[in-house]
Amino acid sequence: MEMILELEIPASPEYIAIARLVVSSIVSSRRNLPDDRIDDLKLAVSEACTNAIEAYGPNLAEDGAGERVRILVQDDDEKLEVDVADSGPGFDPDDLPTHPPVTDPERLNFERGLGIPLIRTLVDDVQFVSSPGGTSVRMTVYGEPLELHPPEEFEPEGFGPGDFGPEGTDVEGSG
Amino acid sequence: MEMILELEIPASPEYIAIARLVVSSIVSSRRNLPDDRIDDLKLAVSEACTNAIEAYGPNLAEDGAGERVRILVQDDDEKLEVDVADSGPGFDPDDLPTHPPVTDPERLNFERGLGIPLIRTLVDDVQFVSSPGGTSVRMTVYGEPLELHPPEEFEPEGFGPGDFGPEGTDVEGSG
Amino acid sequence: MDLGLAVDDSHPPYTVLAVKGEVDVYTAPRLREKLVELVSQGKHQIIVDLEGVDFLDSTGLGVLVGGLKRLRSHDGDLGLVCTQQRILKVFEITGLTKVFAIHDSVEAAAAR
Amino acid sequence: MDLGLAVDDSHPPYTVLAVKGEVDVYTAPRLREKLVELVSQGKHQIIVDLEGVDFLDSTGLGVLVGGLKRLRSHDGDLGLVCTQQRILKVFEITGLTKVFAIHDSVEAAAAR
Ligand SMILES: Nc1ncnc2c1ncn2[C@@H]1O[C@H](COP(=O)(O)OP(=O)(O)O)[C@@H](O)[C@H]1O
Ligand SMILES: Nc1ncnc2c1ncn2[C@@H]1O[C@H](COP(=O)(O)OP(=O)(O)O)[C@@H](O)[C@H]1O
Repeated sequence: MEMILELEIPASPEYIAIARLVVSSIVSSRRNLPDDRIDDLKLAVSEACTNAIEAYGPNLAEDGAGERVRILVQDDDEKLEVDVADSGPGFDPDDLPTHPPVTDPERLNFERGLGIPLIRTLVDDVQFVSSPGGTSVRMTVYGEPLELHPPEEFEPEGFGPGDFGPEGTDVEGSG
Repeated sequence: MEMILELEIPASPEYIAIARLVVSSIVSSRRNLPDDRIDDLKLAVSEACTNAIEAYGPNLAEDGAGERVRILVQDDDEKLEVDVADSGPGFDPDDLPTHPPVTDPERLNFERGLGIPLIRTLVDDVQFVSSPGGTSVRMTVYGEPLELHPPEEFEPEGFGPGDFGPEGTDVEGSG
Repeated sequence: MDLGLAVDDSHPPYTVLAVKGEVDVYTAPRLREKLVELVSQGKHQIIVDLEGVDFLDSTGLGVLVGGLKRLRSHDGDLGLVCTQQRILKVFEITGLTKVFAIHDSVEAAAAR
Repeated sequence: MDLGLAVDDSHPPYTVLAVKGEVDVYTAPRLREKLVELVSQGKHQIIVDLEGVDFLDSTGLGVLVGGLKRLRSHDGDLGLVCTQQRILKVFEITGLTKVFAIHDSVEAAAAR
Protein backbone atom coordinates (compact mmCIF):
# COMPACT_ATOMS: atom_id res chain seq x y z
CA MET A 1 0.00 0.00 0.00
CA GLU A 2 1.29 3.42 -0.92
CA MET A 3 1.25 6.19 1.67
CA ILE A 4 -0.46 9.18 0.14
CA LEU A 5 -0.80 11.74 2.81
CA GLU A 6 -0.51 12.37 6.49
CA LEU A 7 -2.29 15.11 8.39
CA GLU A 8 -1.79 15.89 12.02
CA ILE A 9 -4.17 18.24 13.81
CA PRO A 10 -4.68 19.33 17.41
CA ALA A 11 -7.33 17.33 19.25
CA SER A 12 -9.85 20.13 19.00
CA PRO A 13 -13.25 20.24 17.27
CA GLU A 14 -12.44 23.18 15.02
CA TYR A 15 -9.96 21.13 12.97
CA ILE A 16 -12.27 18.32 11.95
CA ALA A 17 -13.60 20.32 9.00
CA ILE A 18 -10.06 20.42 7.59
CA ALA A 19 -9.65 16.67 8.02
CA ARG A 20 -12.89 16.16 6.06
CA LEU A 21 -11.77 18.56 3.37
CA VAL A 22 -8.41 16.85 2.94
CA VAL A 23 -9.86 13.37 2.84
CA SER A 24 -12.61 14.19 0.39
CA SER A 25 -10.37 16.12 -1.94
CA ILE A 26 -7.63 13.50 -1.94
CA VAL A 27 -10.13 10.74 -2.50
CA SER A 28 -11.92 12.50 -5.33
CA SER A 29 -8.60 13.15 -7.04
CA ARG A 30 -7.27 9.60 -6.59
CA ARG A 31 -10.18 7.19 -6.75
CA ASN A 32 -12.90 6.47 -9.20
CA LEU A 33 -15.68 6.67 -6.61
CA PRO A 34 -19.17 8.13 -7.00
CA ASP A 35 -19.86 11.29 -5.01
CA ASP A 36 -22.08 9.54 -2.50
CA ARG A 37 -19.32 7.08 -1.62
CA ILE A 38 -16.97 10.01 -1.04
CA ASP A 39 -19.61 11.62 1.20
CA ASP A 40 -19.86 8.35 3.12
CA LEU A 41 -16.13 8.23 3.73
CA LYS A 42 -16.10 11.90 4.69
CA LEU A 43 -18.75 11.27 7.33
CA ALA A 44 -16.98 8.15 8.64
CA VAL A 45 -13.71 10.08 8.95
CA SER A 46 -15.51 12.90 10.72
CA GLU A 47 -17.03 10.46 13.23
CA ALA A 48 -13.66 8.82 13.86
CA CYS A 49 -12.03 12.23 14.38
CA THR A 50 -14.79 13.28 16.77
CA ASN A 51 -14.22 10.14 18.84
CA ALA A 52 -10.45 10.62 18.74
CA ILE A 53 -10.82 14.16 20.07
CA GLU A 54 -13.32 13.16 22.72
CA ALA A 55 -10.99 10.35 23.80
CA TYR A 56 -8.69 12.97 25.29
CA GLY A 57 -11.41 13.79 27.75
CA PRO A 58 -13.43 16.76 28.92
CA ASN A 59 -10.47 18.80 30.12
CA LEU A 60 -9.29 19.24 26.59
CA ALA A 61 -9.82 22.99 26.49
CA GLU A 62 -7.42 23.46 29.38
CA ASP A 63 -4.57 21.07 28.71
CA GLY A 64 -5.14 19.74 25.24
CA ALA A 65 -2.41 21.74 23.53
CA GLY A 66 -0.12 18.78 22.93
CA GLU A 67 -2.82 16.24 22.16
CA ARG A 68 -3.03 15.36 18.50
CA VAL A 69 -5.04 13.38 16.01
CA ARG A 70 -3.20 11.83 13.11
CA ILE A 71 -4.93 11.02 9.83
CA LEU A 72 -3.13 8.76 7.40
CA VAL A 73 -4.33 8.06 3.85
CA GLN A 74 -2.95 5.14 1.87
CA ASP A 75 -4.08 3.29 -1.20
CA ASP A 76 -3.30 0.58 -3.69
CA ASP A 77 -4.88 -0.75 -6.87
CA GLU A 78 -8.03 -1.98 -5.23
CA LYS A 79 -8.66 0.04 -2.10
CA LEU A 80 -8.11 3.23 -0.18
CA GLU A 81 -7.53 3.26 3.55
CA VAL A 82 -7.91 6.11 6.03
CA ASP A 83 -6.47 5.62 9.47
CA VAL A 84 -7.50 7.97 12.30
CA ALA A 85 -5.29 7.62 15.37
CA ASP A 86 -5.26 9.15 18.83
CA SER A 87 -3.25 8.58 22.00
CA GLY A 88 -6.27 8.51 24.26
CA PRO A 89 -7.16 5.84 26.85
CA GLY A 90 -8.56 3.32 24.36
CA PHE A 91 -11.81 1.35 24.54
CA ASP A 92 -13.32 -2.00 23.71
CA PRO A 93 -15.17 -1.70 20.40
CA ASP A 94 -16.92 -5.03 21.00
CA ASP A 95 -18.41 -3.88 24.28
CA LEU A 96 -20.49 -0.84 23.44
CA PRO A 97 -23.93 -0.12 24.87
CA THR A 98 -26.82 -0.67 22.48
CA HIS A 99 -29.82 1.56 21.93
CA PRO A 100 -33.46 0.72 22.46
CA PRO A 101 -35.26 0.24 19.11
CA VAL A 102 -36.29 3.48 17.41
CA THR A 103 -39.93 2.69 18.05
CA ASP A 104 -39.36 2.76 21.82
CA PRO A 105 -40.07 6.20 23.35
CA GLU A 106 -36.96 5.61 25.45
CA ARG A 107 -34.93 6.04 22.26
CA LEU A 108 -35.14 9.80 22.79
CA ASN A 109 -32.91 9.51 25.82
CA PHE A 110 -29.95 8.58 23.66
CA GLU A 111 -28.31 11.47 21.95
CA ARG A 112 -25.03 9.66 21.54
CA GLY A 113 -23.59 6.33 20.49
CA LEU A 114 -24.38 6.73 16.81
CA GLY A 115 -20.82 7.33 15.61
CA ILE A 116 -19.46 3.79 15.50
CA PRO A 117 -22.64 2.28 14.00
CA LEU A 118 -22.44 4.97 11.29
CA ILE A 119 -18.78 4.20 10.57
CA ARG A 120 -19.53 0.49 10.32
CA THR A 121 -22.30 1.13 7.81
CA LEU A 122 -20.58 3.78 5.72
CA VAL A 123 -17.27 2.15 4.85
CA ASP A 124 -16.57 -1.24 3.30
CA ASP A 125 -14.38 -2.36 6.14
CA VAL A 126 -13.35 -0.96 9.51
CA GLN A 127 -10.88 -2.20 12.06
CA PHE A 128 -10.48 -0.78 15.56
CA VAL A 129 -7.06 -1.25 17.08
CA SER A 130 -7.32 0.01 20.62
CA SER A 131 -5.16 -0.26 23.69
CA PRO A 132 -4.57 1.87 26.80
CA GLY A 133 -1.98 3.75 24.73
CA GLY A 134 -4.39 4.88 22.06
CA THR A 135 -6.80 3.96 19.33
CA SER A 136 -6.48 3.59 15.60
CA VAL A 137 -9.57 3.35 13.42
CA ARG A 138 -8.70 1.94 10.02
CA MET A 139 -11.40 2.49 7.42
CA THR A 140 -11.27 0.93 3.96
CA VAL A 141 -13.22 1.67 0.81
CA TYR A 142 -12.83 -0.54 -2.23
CA GLY A 143 -12.86 0.92 -5.69
CA GLU A 144 -10.63 1.62 -8.63
CA PRO A 145 -7.90 4.21 -8.72
CA LEU A 146 -8.81 7.13 -10.92
CA GLU A 147 -7.40 6.96 -14.42
CA LEU A 148 -4.75 9.61 -13.98
CA HIS A 149 -3.20 11.59 -16.76
CA PRO A 150 0.15 9.99 -17.51
CA PRO A 151 2.63 11.48 -15.05
CA GLU A 152 3.45 14.95 -16.31
CA GLU A 153 7.06 15.86 -16.62
CA PHE A 154 8.30 19.23 -15.62
CA GLU A 155 11.71 20.74 -16.27
CA PRO A 156 13.74 21.36 -13.18
CA GLU A 157 16.74 22.54 -15.18
CA GLY A 158 15.99 26.18 -14.46
CA PHE A 159 16.69 28.91 -16.90
CA GLY A 160 16.58 27.55 -20.39
CA PRO A 161 15.12 28.17 -23.77
CA GLY A 162 11.88 26.50 -22.71
CA ASP A 163 9.76 24.19 -24.76
CA PHE A 164 8.68 26.69 -27.29
CA GLY A 165 11.76 26.42 -29.47
CA PRO A 166 11.56 27.68 -33.06
CA GLU A 167 11.48 24.14 -34.43
CA GLY A 168 7.80 23.77 -33.72
CA THR A 169 8.04 20.34 -32.17
CA ASP A 170 4.80 19.38 -30.49
CA VAL A 171 6.19 17.03 -27.90
CA GLU A 172 7.00 17.90 -24.31
CA GLY A 173 10.39 19.43 -23.60
CA SER A 174 13.58 17.84 -22.42
CA GLY A 175 12.47 17.12 -18.84
CA MET B 1 4.40 29.50 18.84
CA GLU B 2 1.64 26.92 18.76
CA MET B 3 1.80 24.11 16.25
CA ILE B 4 -1.48 24.00 14.40
CA LEU B 5 -1.18 21.46 11.71
CA GLU B 6 1.23 19.27 9.85
CA LEU B 7 0.66 17.88 6.38
CA GLU B 8 2.97 15.47 4.64
CA ILE B 9 2.51 14.76 0.94
CA PRO B 10 4.45 12.83 -1.69
CA ALA B 11 6.83 15.00 -3.72
CA SER B 12 4.53 14.99 -6.71
CA PRO B 13 2.77 17.89 -8.48
CA GLU B 14 -0.74 16.50 -8.05
CA TYR B 15 -0.67 17.08 -4.27
CA ILE B 16 0.13 20.78 -4.30
CA ALA B 17 -3.54 21.69 -4.72
CA ILE B 18 -4.26 19.96 -1.40
CA ALA B 19 -1.46 21.84 0.33
CA ARG B 20 -2.97 25.10 -0.92
CA LEU B 21 -6.43 24.07 0.20
CA VAL B 22 -5.25 23.15 3.68
CA VAL B 23 -3.24 26.32 4.17
CA SER B 24 -5.94 28.65 2.93
CA SER B 25 -8.68 27.00 4.92
CA ILE B 26 -6.68 26.88 8.14
CA VAL B 27 -5.59 30.47 7.73
CA SER B 28 -9.06 31.76 7.02
CA SER B 29 -10.40 29.95 10.07
CA ARG B 30 -7.60 31.12 12.39
CA ARG B 31 -6.48 34.57 11.34
CA ASN B 32 -8.17 37.85 10.82
CA LEU B 33 -6.66 38.38 7.35
CA PRO B 34 -8.30 39.91 4.28
CA ASP B 35 -8.93 37.51 1.40
CA ASP B 36 -6.16 38.95 -0.74
CA ARG B 37 -3.59 38.27 1.97
CA ILE B 38 -4.78 34.69 2.17
CA ASP B 39 -4.46 34.42 -1.62
CA ASP B 40 -0.91 35.77 -1.32
CA LEU B 41 0.06 33.17 1.25
CA LYS B 42 -1.61 30.44 -0.80
CA LEU B 43 0.49 31.39 -3.82
CA ALA B 44 3.69 31.61 -1.77
CA VAL B 45 3.05 28.15 -0.30
CA SER B 46 2.34 26.78 -3.76
CA GLU B 47 5.63 28.18 -5.08
CA ALA B 48 7.56 26.75 -2.13
CA CYS B 49 5.92 23.34 -2.64
CA THR B 50 6.73 23.42 -6.36
CA ASN B 51 10.38 24.11 -5.56
CA ALA B 52 10.43 21.40 -2.90
CA ILE B 53 9.08 18.86 -5.36
CA GLU B 54 11.45 19.93 -8.11
CA ALA B 55 14.34 19.71 -5.66
CA TYR B 56 14.02 15.94 -5.81
CA GLY B 57 15.02 16.11 -9.44
CA PRO B 58 13.75 15.03 -12.82
CA ASN B 59 13.68 11.31 -12.07
CA LEU B 60 10.89 11.81 -9.63
CA ALA B 61 8.32 9.84 -11.60
CA GLU B 62 10.47 6.73 -11.41
CA ASP B 63 11.84 6.66 -7.89
CA GLY B 64 9.97 9.40 -6.05
CA ALA B 65 7.74 7.10 -4.00
CA GLY B 66 9.49 7.79 -0.71
CA GLU B 67 10.23 11.46 -1.28
CA ARG B 68 8.03 13.77 0.74
CA VAL B 69 7.20 17.38 1.31
CA ARG B 70 6.23 18.43 4.80
CA ILE B 71 4.09 21.49 5.46
CA LEU B 72 3.94 22.81 8.99
CA VAL B 73 1.58 25.56 10.14
CA GLN B 74 2.15 27.37 13.44
CA ASP B 75 0.92 30.61 14.91
CA ASP B 76 0.88 32.87 17.91
CA ASP B 77 -0.82 36.12 18.86
CA GLU B 78 0.86 38.21 16.20
CA LYS B 79 1.83 35.98 13.31
CA LEU B 80 1.25 32.80 11.39
CA GLU B 81 4.11 30.77 9.98
CA VAL B 82 4.07 28.15 7.23
CA ASP B 83 7.16 26.01 6.84
CA VAL B 84 7.64 23.97 3.66
CA ALA B 85 10.42 21.42 3.95
CA ASP B 86 12.03 18.93 1.61
CA SER B 87 15.02 16.57 1.81
CA GLY B 88 16.44 17.59 -1.54
CA PRO B 89 20.01 18.70 -2.32
CA GLY B 90 19.60 22.26 -1.04
CA PHE B 91 20.65 25.50 -2.74
CA ASP B 92 22.04 28.92 -2.00
CA PRO B 93 19.14 31.39 -1.88
CA ASP B 94 21.55 34.34 -2.07
CA ASP B 95 23.10 33.15 -5.31
CA LEU B 96 20.25 32.96 -7.77
CA PRO B 97 20.47 34.11 -11.39
CA THR B 98 18.69 37.36 -12.18
CA HIS B 99 16.48 38.14 -15.15
CA PRO B 100 17.00 40.80 -17.78
CA PRO B 101 14.60 43.71 -17.29
CA VAL B 102 11.10 43.12 -18.62
CA THR B 103 11.66 45.69 -21.37
CA ASP B 104 14.53 43.62 -22.82
CA PRO B 105 13.35 41.26 -25.60
CA GLU B 106 15.68 38.70 -24.04
CA ARG B 107 13.24 38.53 -21.13
CA LEU B 108 11.15 36.09 -23.15
CA ASN B 109 13.87 33.48 -22.84
CA PHE B 110 13.19 33.14 -19.14
CA GLU B 111 10.25 31.00 -18.29
CA ARG B 112 11.49 30.20 -14.85
CA GLY B 113 13.03 31.81 -11.81
CA LEU B 114 9.91 33.68 -10.74
CA GLY B 115 9.04 31.54 -7.74
CA ILE B 116 11.39 32.91 -5.12
CA PRO B 117 10.88 36.56 -6.10
CA LEU B 118 7.14 35.95 -5.79
CA ILE B 119 7.50 34.38 -2.35
CA ARG B 120 9.64 37.30 -1.17
CA THR B 121 7.01 39.79 -2.31
CA LEU B 122 3.92 37.93 -1.14
CA VAL B 123 4.70 37.19 2.50
CA ASP B 124 5.82 39.53 5.25
CA ASP B 125 8.93 37.56 6.01
CA VAL B 126 10.68 34.55 4.51
CA GLN B 127 13.68 32.59 5.67
CA PHE B 128 15.42 29.91 3.61
CA VAL B 129 17.27 27.34 5.65
CA SER B 130 19.08 25.15 3.17
CA SER B 131 21.83 22.56 3.42
CA PRO B 132 22.85 19.50 1.38
CA GLY B 133 20.37 17.56 3.55
CA GLY B 134 17.35 19.59 2.54
CA THR B 135 15.62 22.93 2.48
CA SER B 136 13.08 24.58 4.71
CA VAL B 137 11.24 27.69 3.55
CA ARG B 138 9.70 29.50 6.50
CA MET B 139 7.08 32.04 5.50
CA THR B 140 5.51 34.46 7.98
CA VAL B 141 2.44 36.64 7.75
CA TYR B 142 1.64 39.11 10.49
CA GLY B 143 -1.93 39.75 11.54
CA GLU B 144 -4.34 39.14 14.35
CA PRO B 145 -5.78 35.81 15.33
CA LEU B 146 -9.43 35.53 14.46
CA GLU B 147 -11.80 36.25 17.31
CA LEU B 148 -12.87 32.68 17.93
CA HIS B 149 -16.07 31.65 19.61
CA PRO B 150 -15.23 30.78 23.20
CA PRO B 151 -14.08 27.16 23.21
CA GLU B 152 -17.21 25.07 22.92
CA GLU B 153 -17.65 22.28 25.37
CA PHE B 154 -18.92 18.94 24.32
CA GLU B 155 -20.00 16.08 26.54
CA PRO B 156 -17.81 13.03 26.28
CA GLU B 157 -19.71 11.20 28.98
CA GLY B 158 -21.58 9.08 26.44
CA PHE B 159 -25.12 7.98 26.95
CA GLY B 160 -26.89 10.41 29.17
CA PRO B 161 -30.01 12.46 29.46
CA GLY B 162 -28.42 15.18 27.35
CA ASP B 163 -28.81 18.88 27.77
CA PHE B 164 -32.46 19.06 27.12
CA GLY B 165 -33.59 18.20 30.61
CA PRO B 166 -37.13 19.17 31.64
CA GLU B 167 -35.84 22.03 33.78
CA GLY B 168 -35.48 24.29 30.80
CA THR B 169 -32.05 25.60 31.71
CA ASP B 170 -30.53 27.56 28.90
CA VAL B 171 -26.89 27.00 29.72
CA GLU B 172 -24.65 24.37 28.18
CA GLY B 173 -24.77 20.88 29.64
CA SER B 174 -22.51 19.23 32.12
CA GLY B 175 -19.46 18.87 29.87
CA MET C 1 -17.02 27.34 8.80
CA ASP C 2 -19.63 29.06 10.89
CA LEU C 3 -23.10 27.70 11.27
CA GLY C 4 -25.92 29.86 9.93
CA LEU C 5 -28.98 29.91 12.19
CA ALA C 6 -31.98 31.95 11.02
CA VAL C 7 -35.25 32.07 12.94
CA ASP C 8 -38.48 32.72 11.03
CA ASP C 9 -41.80 33.20 12.88
CA SER C 10 -43.95 33.78 9.79
CA HIS C 11 -45.61 30.34 9.93
CA PRO C 12 -47.46 30.40 13.28
CA PRO C 13 -47.80 28.34 15.39
CA TYR C 14 -44.50 27.08 13.99
CA THR C 15 -41.08 28.60 14.46
CA VAL C 16 -38.77 27.77 11.60
CA LEU C 17 -35.05 27.46 12.32
CA ALA C 18 -33.08 27.39 9.07
CA VAL C 19 -29.62 25.87 9.49
CA LYS C 20 -26.84 26.60 7.03
CA GLY C 21 -23.39 25.04 6.85
CA GLU C 22 -21.75 22.01 8.39
CA VAL C 23 -23.13 20.53 11.60
CA ASP C 24 -20.39 18.69 13.44
CA VAL C 25 -18.87 18.52 16.93
CA TYR C 26 -17.52 22.06 16.46
CA THR C 27 -20.74 23.73 15.35
CA ALA C 28 -23.44 21.53 16.94
CA PRO C 29 -23.23 23.31 20.33
CA ARG C 30 -24.47 26.49 18.64
CA LEU C 31 -27.45 24.62 17.20
CA ARG C 32 -28.22 23.21 20.62
CA GLU C 33 -27.96 26.62 22.28
CA LYS C 34 -30.33 28.08 19.73
CA LEU C 35 -32.88 25.30 20.25
CA VAL C 36 -32.65 25.69 24.03
CA GLU C 37 -33.15 29.44 23.62
CA LEU C 38 -36.24 28.99 21.42
CA VAL C 39 -37.78 26.53 23.86
CA SER C 40 -37.12 28.85 26.77
CA GLN C 41 -38.95 31.57 24.81
CA GLY C 42 -41.99 29.32 24.82
CA LYS C 43 -41.63 28.22 21.21
CA HIS C 44 -42.67 24.61 21.34
CA GLN C 45 -43.49 23.89 17.71
CA ILE C 46 -40.22 24.03 15.88
CA ILE C 47 -39.40 23.18 12.29
CA VAL C 48 -35.69 22.73 11.65
CA ASP C 49 -34.97 23.42 7.99
CA LEU C 50 -31.92 21.39 6.95
CA GLU C 51 -31.96 22.35 3.26
CA GLY C 52 -28.91 24.60 3.68
CA VAL C 53 -26.90 21.96 5.52
CA ASP C 54 -23.88 20.60 3.64
CA PHE C 55 -22.82 18.11 6.24
CA LEU C 56 -24.42 16.55 9.30
CA ASP C 57 -22.82 14.03 11.61
CA SER C 58 -23.90 12.06 14.67
CA THR C 59 -23.29 15.05 16.94
CA GLY C 60 -25.87 16.97 14.91
CA LEU C 61 -28.27 14.04 15.08
CA GLY C 62 -27.82 13.96 18.85
CA VAL C 63 -28.72 17.62 19.17
CA LEU C 64 -31.87 17.10 17.10
CA VAL C 65 -32.87 14.05 19.19
CA GLY C 66 -32.28 16.08 22.35
CA GLY C 67 -34.36 18.93 20.93
CA LEU C 68 -37.21 16.63 20.04
CA LYS C 69 -37.18 15.11 23.50
CA ARG C 70 -37.23 18.51 25.15
CA LEU C 71 -40.09 19.73 22.97
CA ARG C 72 -42.14 16.59 23.56
CA SER C 73 -41.76 17.18 27.31
CA HIS C 74 -43.53 20.51 26.65
CA ASP C 75 -46.17 18.82 24.48
CA GLY C 76 -44.43 20.36 21.49
CA ASP C 77 -42.76 18.87 18.47
CA LEU C 78 -39.71 19.18 16.28
CA GLY C 79 -40.19 18.56 12.58
CA LEU C 80 -37.50 18.53 9.92
CA VAL C 81 -37.30 19.78 6.35
CA CYS C 82 -34.84 17.81 4.26
CA THR C 83 -34.76 16.67 0.64
CA GLN C 84 -31.00 16.23 0.22
CA GLN C 85 -30.16 12.60 -0.31
CA ARG C 86 -26.83 12.70 1.51
CA ILE C 87 -28.40 14.21 4.63
CA LEU C 88 -31.47 11.94 4.53
CA LYS C 89 -29.12 8.98 4.34
CA VAL C 90 -27.74 9.74 7.81
CA PHE C 91 -31.26 9.64 9.26
CA GLU C 92 -32.01 6.44 7.40
CA ILE C 93 -28.91 4.55 8.52
CA THR C 94 -29.51 5.44 12.15
CA GLY C 95 -33.22 4.63 12.01
CA LEU C 96 -34.09 8.19 12.94
CA THR C 97 -36.46 8.54 9.99
CA LYS C 98 -38.84 6.67 12.30
CA VAL C 99 -38.32 9.18 15.09
CA PHE C 100 -38.59 12.45 13.15
CA ALA C 101 -41.27 13.69 10.81
CA ILE C 102 -39.27 14.69 7.74
CA HIS C 103 -40.91 17.01 5.20
CA ASP C 104 -40.11 18.17 1.68
CA SER C 105 -40.57 21.87 2.36
CA VAL C 106 -41.25 24.34 5.14
CA GLU C 107 -44.75 24.80 3.70
CA ALA C 108 -45.43 21.07 3.90
CA ALA C 109 -44.09 20.95 7.44
CA ALA C 110 -46.23 23.94 8.49
CA ALA C 111 -49.39 22.53 6.87
CA ARG C 112 -49.72 19.74 9.41
CA MET D 1 -8.64 19.67 -10.20
CA ASP D 2 -8.52 19.34 -13.95
CA LEU D 3 -7.75 22.26 -16.19
CA GLY D 4 -10.49 23.30 -18.60
CA LEU D 5 -9.17 24.27 -22.04
CA ALA D 6 -11.73 25.44 -24.60
CA VAL D 7 -10.76 26.62 -28.07
CA ASP D 8 -12.98 29.16 -29.84
CA ASP D 9 -12.30 30.19 -33.46
CA SER D 10 -15.25 32.57 -33.79
CA HIS D 11 -13.09 35.73 -33.61
CA PRO D 12 -10.84 35.40 -36.71
CA PRO D 13 -7.96 35.98 -37.10
CA TYR D 14 -7.79 35.25 -33.37
CA THR D 15 -8.03 31.90 -31.70
CA VAL D 16 -9.37 32.18 -28.18
CA LEU D 17 -8.19 29.65 -25.61
CA ALA D 18 -10.34 29.84 -22.49
CA VAL D 19 -8.64 28.38 -19.43
CA LYS D 20 -10.65 27.20 -16.45
CA GLY D 21 -9.37 26.04 -13.07
CA GLU D 22 -6.05 26.17 -11.29
CA VAL D 23 -2.82 26.57 -13.26
CA ASP D 24 0.08 25.14 -11.30
CA VAL D 25 2.97 22.73 -11.80
CA TYR D 26 0.50 19.86 -12.10
CA THR D 27 -1.81 21.39 -14.68
CA ALA D 28 0.50 23.82 -16.55
CA PRO D 29 1.91 21.09 -18.83
CA ARG D 30 -1.57 20.65 -20.31
CA LEU D 31 -1.80 24.37 -21.04
CA ARG D 32 1.61 24.25 -22.70
CA GLU D 33 0.67 21.21 -24.80
CA LYS D 34 -2.47 22.95 -25.97
CA LEU D 35 -0.57 26.10 -26.95
CA VAL D 36 2.03 24.04 -28.80
CA GLU D 37 -0.77 22.21 -30.60
CA LEU D 38 -2.49 25.45 -31.65
CA VAL D 39 0.75 26.91 -32.95
CA SER D 40 1.51 23.73 -34.89
CA GLN D 41 -1.94 24.08 -36.48
CA GLY D 42 -0.83 27.46 -37.82
CA LYS D 43 -2.77 29.49 -35.26
CA HIS D 44 -0.45 32.38 -34.57
CA GLN D 45 -2.80 34.96 -33.08
CA ILE D 46 -3.88 33.57 -29.77
CA ILE D 47 -5.93 35.13 -27.00
CA VAL D 48 -5.69 33.30 -23.71
CA ASP D 49 -8.80 34.02 -21.65
CA LEU D 50 -7.90 33.76 -17.95
CA GLU D 51 -11.30 34.82 -16.59
CA GLY D 52 -12.09 31.26 -15.50
CA VAL D 53 -8.76 30.81 -13.72
CA ASP D 54 -8.95 30.52 -9.94
CA PHE D 55 -5.25 30.25 -9.33
CA LEU D 56 -2.11 30.89 -11.37
CA ASP D 57 1.44 30.43 -10.18
CA SER D 58 4.89 30.99 -11.66
CA THR D 59 4.72 27.75 -13.62
CA GLY D 60 1.65 29.10 -15.39
CA LEU D 61 3.40 32.42 -16.02
CA GLY D 62 6.33 30.53 -17.50
CA VAL D 63 4.10 28.67 -19.92
CA LEU D 64 2.51 31.94 -21.05
CA VAL D 65 5.94 33.57 -21.52
CA GLY D 66 7.06 30.53 -23.52
CA GLY D 67 3.92 30.72 -25.63
CA LEU D 68 4.41 34.40 -26.34
CA LYS D 69 8.00 33.78 -27.34
CA ARG D 70 7.02 30.98 -29.66
CA LEU D 71 4.26 33.02 -31.30
CA ARG D 72 6.51 36.04 -31.78
CA SER D 73 8.96 33.78 -33.60
CA HIS D 74 6.11 33.11 -36.04
CA ASP D 75 5.28 36.83 -36.24
CA GLY D 76 2.24 36.09 -34.14
CA ASP D 77 1.13 37.27 -30.73
CA LEU D 78 -0.36 36.07 -27.48
CA GLY D 79 -2.80 38.40 -25.76
CA LEU D 80 -4.46 37.86 -22.40
CA VAL D 81 -7.91 38.51 -21.01
CA CYS D 82 -7.93 39.08 -17.29
CA THR D 83 -9.88 41.32 -14.94
CA GLN D 84 -9.48 39.36 -11.70
CA GLN D 85 -7.41 41.30 -9.23
CA ARG D 86 -5.74 38.28 -7.66
CA ILE D 87 -4.56 36.99 -11.04
CA LEU D 88 -3.51 40.43 -12.33
CA LYS D 89 -1.45 40.84 -9.18
CA VAL D 90 0.82 37.94 -10.18
CA PHE D 91 1.57 39.64 -13.49
CA GLU D 92 2.17 42.95 -11.75
CA ILE D 93 4.59 41.62 -9.14
CA THR D 94 6.66 39.85 -11.77
CA GLY D 95 6.65 42.82 -14.14
CA LEU D 96 4.95 40.76 -16.83
CA THR D 97 2.22 43.35 -17.29
CA LYS D 98 4.90 45.04 -19.43
CA VAL D 99 5.41 41.92 -21.50
CA PHE D 100 1.82 40.92 -22.17
CA ALA D 101 -1.08 42.91 -23.57
CA ILE D 102 -3.80 42.34 -20.97
CA HIS D 103 -7.40 43.08 -21.97
CA ASP D 104 -10.70 43.40 -20.14
CA SER D 105 -12.67 41.09 -22.41
CA VAL D 106 -12.27 38.76 -25.36
CA GLU D 107 -14.05 41.36 -27.50
CA ALA D 108 -11.56 44.05 -26.50
CA ALA D 109 -8.67 41.70 -27.18
CA ALA D 110 -10.07 40.77 -30.60
CA ALA D 111 -10.75 44.38 -31.56
CA ARG D 112 -7.07 45.24 -31.86
N1 LIG E 1 -11.02 6.72 19.77
C1 LIG E 1 -11.66 6.36 20.89
N2 LIG E 1 -10.99 6.33 22.09
C2 LIG E 1 -11.63 5.98 23.22
N3 LIG E 1 -12.93 5.63 23.27
C3 LIG E 1 -13.65 5.64 22.13
C4 LIG E 1 -13.06 5.99 20.89
N4 LIG E 1 -14.01 5.88 19.92
C5 LIG E 1 -15.13 5.49 20.55
N5 LIG E 1 -14.94 5.34 21.88
C6 LIG E 1 -15.93 4.93 22.89
O1 LIG E 1 -17.02 4.34 22.22
C7 LIG E 1 -18.24 5.01 22.56
C8 LIG E 1 -19.21 4.98 21.38
O2 LIG E 1 -18.72 5.79 20.33
P1 LIG E 1 -19.73 6.35 19.25
O3 LIG E 1 -20.55 5.22 18.70
O4 LIG E 1 -18.98 7.14 18.25
O5 LIG E 1 -20.72 7.30 20.05
P2 LIG E 1 -20.43 8.60 20.89
O6 LIG E 1 -19.05 9.07 20.54
O7 LIG E 1 -21.51 9.53 20.47
O8 LIG E 1 -20.56 8.18 22.31
C9 LIG E 1 -17.80 6.40 22.96
O9 LIG E 1 -18.72 7.00 23.82
C10 LIG E 1 -16.48 6.12 23.66
O10 LIG E 1 -16.70 5.70 24.98
N1 LIG F 1 13.66 23.77 -2.11
C1 LIG F 1 14.67 23.92 -3.00
N2 LIG F 1 15.66 22.98 -3.07
C2 LIG F 1 16.68 23.12 -3.95
N3 LIG F 1 16.79 24.14 -4.82
C3 LIG F 1 15.85 25.11 -4.79
C4 LIG F 1 14.75 25.05 -3.90
N4 LIG F 1 13.99 26.15 -4.09
C5 LIG F 1 14.57 26.85 -5.08
N5 LIG F 1 15.70 26.24 -5.52
C6 LIG F 1 16.61 26.69 -6.58
O1 LIG F 1 16.37 28.06 -6.82
C7 LIG F 1 16.04 28.28 -8.18
C8 LIG F 1 15.09 29.42 -8.34
O2 LIG F 1 13.82 29.09 -7.81
P1 LIG F 1 12.52 29.86 -8.28
O3 LIG F 1 12.77 31.31 -8.14
O4 LIG F 1 11.36 29.31 -7.56
O5 LIG F 1 12.40 29.56 -9.82
P2 LIG F 1 12.21 28.17 -10.58
O6 LIG F 1 11.81 27.15 -9.58
O7 LIG F 1 11.16 28.47 -11.58
O8 LIG F 1 13.55 27.90 -11.22
C9 LIG F 1 15.50 26.94 -8.66
O9 LIG F 1 15.65 26.79 -10.04
C10 LIG F 1 16.36 25.97 -7.88
O10 LIG F 1 17.58 25.78 -8.52
